[in-house]
Amino acid sequence: MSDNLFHEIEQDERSRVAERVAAEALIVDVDGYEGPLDLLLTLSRTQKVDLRKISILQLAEQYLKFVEKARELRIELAADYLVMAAWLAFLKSRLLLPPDPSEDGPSGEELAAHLAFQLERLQAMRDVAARLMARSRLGRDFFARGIPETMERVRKVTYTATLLDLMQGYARIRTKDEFRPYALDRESIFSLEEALERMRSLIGFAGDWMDISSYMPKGFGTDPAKRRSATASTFAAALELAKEGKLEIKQSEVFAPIQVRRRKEEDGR
Amino acid sequence: MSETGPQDDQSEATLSPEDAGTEEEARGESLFEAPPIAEQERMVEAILFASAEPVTVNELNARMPHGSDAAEALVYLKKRYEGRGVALAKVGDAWVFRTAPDLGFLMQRETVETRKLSRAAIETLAIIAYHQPVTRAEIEEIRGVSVSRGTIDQLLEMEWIRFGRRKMTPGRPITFVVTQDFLAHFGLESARDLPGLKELRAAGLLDNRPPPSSMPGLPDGEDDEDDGAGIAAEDQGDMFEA
Amino acid sequence: MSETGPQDDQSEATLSPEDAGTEEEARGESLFEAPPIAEQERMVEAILFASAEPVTVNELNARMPHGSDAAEALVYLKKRYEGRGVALAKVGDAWVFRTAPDLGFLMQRETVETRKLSRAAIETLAIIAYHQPVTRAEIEEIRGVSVSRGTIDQLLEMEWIRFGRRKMTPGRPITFVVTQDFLAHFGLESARDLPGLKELRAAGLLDNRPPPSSMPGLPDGEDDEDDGAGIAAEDQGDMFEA
Repeated sequence: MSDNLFHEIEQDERSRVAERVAAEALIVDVDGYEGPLDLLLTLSRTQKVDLRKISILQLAEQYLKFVEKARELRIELAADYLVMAAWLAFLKSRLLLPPDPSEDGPSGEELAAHLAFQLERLQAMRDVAARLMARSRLGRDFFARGIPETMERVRKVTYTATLLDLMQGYARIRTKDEFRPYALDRESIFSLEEALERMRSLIGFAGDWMDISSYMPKGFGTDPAKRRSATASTFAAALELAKEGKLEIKQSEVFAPIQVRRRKEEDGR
Repeated sequence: MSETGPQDDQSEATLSPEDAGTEEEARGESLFEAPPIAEQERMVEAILFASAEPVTVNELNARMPHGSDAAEALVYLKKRYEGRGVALAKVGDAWVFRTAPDLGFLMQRETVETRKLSRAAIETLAIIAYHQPVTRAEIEEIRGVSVSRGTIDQLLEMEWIRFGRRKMTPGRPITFVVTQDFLAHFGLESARDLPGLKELRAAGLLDNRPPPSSMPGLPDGEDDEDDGAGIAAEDQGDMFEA
Repeated sequence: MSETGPQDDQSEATLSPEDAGTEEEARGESLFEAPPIAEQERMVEAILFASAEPVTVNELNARMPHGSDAAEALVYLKKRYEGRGVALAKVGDAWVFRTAPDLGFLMQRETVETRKLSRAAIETLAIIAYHQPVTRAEIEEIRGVSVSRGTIDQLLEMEWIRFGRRKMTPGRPITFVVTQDFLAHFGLESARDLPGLKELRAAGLLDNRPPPSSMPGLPDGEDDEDDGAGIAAEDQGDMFEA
């Protein structure tokens, strides 16, 4: 670092103090800086000139001093700050020394110009970001419809069938017809309820023993199916009435006719 | 913008006489002057638009600058939206913007779903096609189960069957016949083109499944209803069969 | 009113260009004539009022009766709402009703608390908006610092940025662009309307000026290939071309 430059800056005591305060503030807040470019941009504000007219050389000085100070204060600087410091030191030497014709690459002025461009561009981005955020904003300054209507989905169902479905359906029915399942034939059935009813109404007259077959309903004696049904239900009805105590049953021997008669009141007592 | 907006003098009309004095004073200090009614109308419009629920007149007044008369602004706003695509509606004592009733169709998206006819409907339809004109009692006799009103209604609605003339039997029951739509759908020129029993058998359609209800004693007379309870167990599997 | 039924698509399809004249006439007396423009205006009004999100002209046309011209109806509708409490706003090629910005003060109640964006996020967002399509490396070059994943993720999550197409440079890095939600949020019709965009461009500050060699770059990390996987090479379009 050139002593000359240090002297230059030190000449202005007030600015030196101001800078020291600024530098300390910078160091205290170093975490708040978003990288070396951000720091350079902040430092450049002390020059109080248009970014386009900024002295990159002076900026490089300021930056290097900042890094120096940070080292004195034993503040660990991130690698990219140090990379920038090294590069700025290189840039400074390029800007101060006469160009070496043997060296390739961009001149110090070109490098400085690009750095200035970067700073200007970053500043510009910050400015427009601020303008953007200051715009009228949805949900803060202007508002969307509060009760939006949702598109209602109307589901319309149509039914369809093929000719095959139709024929299979019909076939199913006709098949069912041909293989008619077993079903009770109500006409040839004499139910227990019917038998009970019949016996209840007739029993009052049966003071004497009578063959149970005389209680069979008319028309159920000839057809075997009907007879079976009527016999069974009449017998069951007789048992039921006997259980109720209204009727007595007797059979003289196995397979002999079954006889019934009304149970006499006095017998019960 | 405020062609229709009446001027503030109208808002005075709503003031009770005893308010007049203080109002006059307040008016002198323009700071507390209520905005012109046209402006109030805009405010009501914006609040009702953005609010997530209907807003009462009291709420409107509370949110608008001091001295505003939301009720009056609402009268003008309602008028402004008359015949428009949206309309001001009152819900209880709150106000809200609603789509004009005649434009409700714009808020719907129709999706058409095609389903297979139920087995009950197919069988009923088949019987009508093969036996037309046929009464409901006859359909039930042939199917061996009762036919629900819903099944008949569905077929009527699809316009695959229609009422035929009444039968000249006691009770003069109505008959059903298949329609031209039915024939068109199934690619038939007339119902007579339907294959007969013999052809069904020849096509293997009569033998391709075990006889139904082959279990003895299965009560056969239950209502079969396609969408109801009491469906015979064997019916359930293939309501929408292919 | 809107039962337009099947359209005369067929006749249209078979028309050759020289039939245009007769077609015009036929259309005049067509049974399926589009509703009058005033009616179309009501429809657009109803649809837009019902939606909190911008609706494109195509979507409007799709929902309106055949033959409607939503774009034309929008012209009338926009005029009708000029200076009102709500106004028509354009976002990209979609339209939406919004409350007038000057009435924001009435809406305290509706204000949505948005997540506070960090300075890094705001800057990143601005860089993407003004430089789009832009790669992560370019964002880092402009900010002079690496961009944290969280920042990008946050912006993606807010749906203010999305992936654009890959850049035709080595490594084919993925780019970022701003979304329609971003435009809608900031009340921008298009990215061309970004504040100060013209001045920035005139000043050359939006030029992609590569740093001279030997400039300290950022540790040239691997490209975040992962982010870009599966992005359609869909046309991002250079938003600033026109």
